Amino acid sequence: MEITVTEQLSRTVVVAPKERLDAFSAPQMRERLEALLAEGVTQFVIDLSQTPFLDSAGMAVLVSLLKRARQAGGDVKLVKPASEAVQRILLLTRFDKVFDMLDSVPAN
Amino acid sequence: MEITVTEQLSRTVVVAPKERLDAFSAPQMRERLEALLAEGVTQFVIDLSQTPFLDSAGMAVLVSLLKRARQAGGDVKLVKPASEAVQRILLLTRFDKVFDMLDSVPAN
Amino acid sequence: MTTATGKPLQIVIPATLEALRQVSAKIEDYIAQIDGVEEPEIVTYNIVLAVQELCTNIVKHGYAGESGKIAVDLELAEAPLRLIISVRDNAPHIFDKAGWAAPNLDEPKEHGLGIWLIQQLMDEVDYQPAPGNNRWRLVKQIPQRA
Amino acid sequence: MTTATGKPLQIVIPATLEALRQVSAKIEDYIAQIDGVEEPEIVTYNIVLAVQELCTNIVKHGYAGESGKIAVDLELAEAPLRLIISVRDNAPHIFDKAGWAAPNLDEPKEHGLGIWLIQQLMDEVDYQPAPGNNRWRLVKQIPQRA
Ligand SMILES: Nc1ncnc2c1ncn2[C@@H]1O[C@H](COP(=O)(O)OP(=O)(O)O)[C@@H](O)[C@H]1O
Ligand SMILES: Nc1ncnc2c1ncn2[C@@H]1O[C@H](COP(=O)(O)OP(=O)(O)O)[C@@H](O)[C@H]1O
Repeated sequence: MEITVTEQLSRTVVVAPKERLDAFSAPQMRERLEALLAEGVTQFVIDLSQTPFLDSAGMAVLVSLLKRARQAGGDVKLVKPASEAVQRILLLTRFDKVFDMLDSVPAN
Repeated sequence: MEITVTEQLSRTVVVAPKERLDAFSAPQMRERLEALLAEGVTQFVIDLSQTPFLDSAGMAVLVSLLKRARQAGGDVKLVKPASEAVQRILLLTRFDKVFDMLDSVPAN
Repeated sequence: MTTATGKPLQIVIPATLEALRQVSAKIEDYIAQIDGVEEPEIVTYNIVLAVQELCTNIVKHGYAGESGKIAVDLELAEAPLRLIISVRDNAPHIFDKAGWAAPNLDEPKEHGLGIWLIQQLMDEVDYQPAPGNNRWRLVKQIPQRA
Repeated sequence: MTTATGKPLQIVIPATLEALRQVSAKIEDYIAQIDGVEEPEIVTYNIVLAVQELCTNIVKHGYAGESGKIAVDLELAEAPLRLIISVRDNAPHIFDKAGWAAPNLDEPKEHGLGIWLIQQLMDEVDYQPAPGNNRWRLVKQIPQRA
């Protein structure tokens, strides 16, 4: 039988904000992500597991990244925050429908 | 703000059977996939777009691969068959619920 | 409406997985002769798949490694137009109809889809078991373009 | 049932995004003094987030780059126990309540979640606009463990 086998190497960048992601720190996070997009990264995992606080300015950075990554043929997945309070806000704002939610950073 | 950035390189293997995947050819396909699993591949895309026929023996090879890839922390996605008849069988057997279905091979 | 033109056809093959491809090809050719079939690709595919599943079982479970033959008869009946497929084998094992249970499709399974697929794809499935003389009869209506 | 022990508290900060972190910290401390709060992490988080959204808007849209101050008053009221948060600013711009519309959450948006979140998270939201003297009043019931 004819079976063709081809390989794809893909690079995923895991970005983990470990402090408040709010209106004050969002520009720093945005800058960091812009640099990665400029490098050609299109597959992102944003690891929110250790993010203690996330406001709408922080969420805006995630949505903006999602749009740009998808435009470039990639995607953004979120690792669930450990904080239940943050988790509930992601449900309230339906971010769990917009992003693929992961329980933990995928092993490789 | 403390933001950690880590990178993951991952290897996806795209396997495209271009002839009937049936009880006769399934063992060949299985052997090919076993070799890839043995090499450590865990992310698979099985491109069924050019597979003209798929019986339950062919499907069994896909399910077996899925189980083993998931055990190893990976996954198997299927690219939709071009043949509408084959597509309908995948719906009937609910394979579209068990596997992530892609419209085409992802561009890297 | 059109009339069917197919004459009855008998296919006899050795009971090997490889030889089943001849059965598929002949069924395709047989249905291709019928005029006015609606969605011919789908109808043909479904019949070919059902017969493939049936004959695979005969090779794997009926003859179970022994050599033998499988005879497949195709015949058209009218009003409504339908394809009647008879399959005979001389395999030592029989299919235990009473012990069969439908698969749970919610969990991905590697086995047990074959008989279920045949039932889904055919309008009638009849089985007359007898060690050394098993007979299956499958009937499928052939939808006609208006 | 327990009684609330908090005295009223006033926080005054410069209208900068960085200084808002002091507001969050002080609200956390204030709520931590209250005995018997049910699901304290969730309640505290939701109040801190609502005030954060409100003050961010004052910095970004109210003062819009100009310097100024924001005053946040916290006060407890009883029966049922609730936290009353008053926020005052002297910003030149006012929030146009009439022109506001709820966001469509089915499409991911980069803007327009702030006011909506405040409404979702608080029990009462009252706004008295006046250029140079805007006043907000937020009320949130503090659920008590049985
Ligand atoms: N022709 C046959 N002769 C003997 N046993 C059969 C035959 N066909 C089916 N069986 C039995 O019925 C079971 C179910 O068949 P099937 O639904 O095709 O699933 P699978 O072949 O994947 O097990 C088989 O495992 C086998 O035990
Ligand atoms: N304190 C304020 N002063 C002036 N305008 C405001 C104020 N708060 C909100 N607004 C206006 O209301 C809009 C909606 O606010 P909001 O829901 O927080 O979303 P966002 O700030 O992301 O636009 C703002 O874009 C702004 O035009």
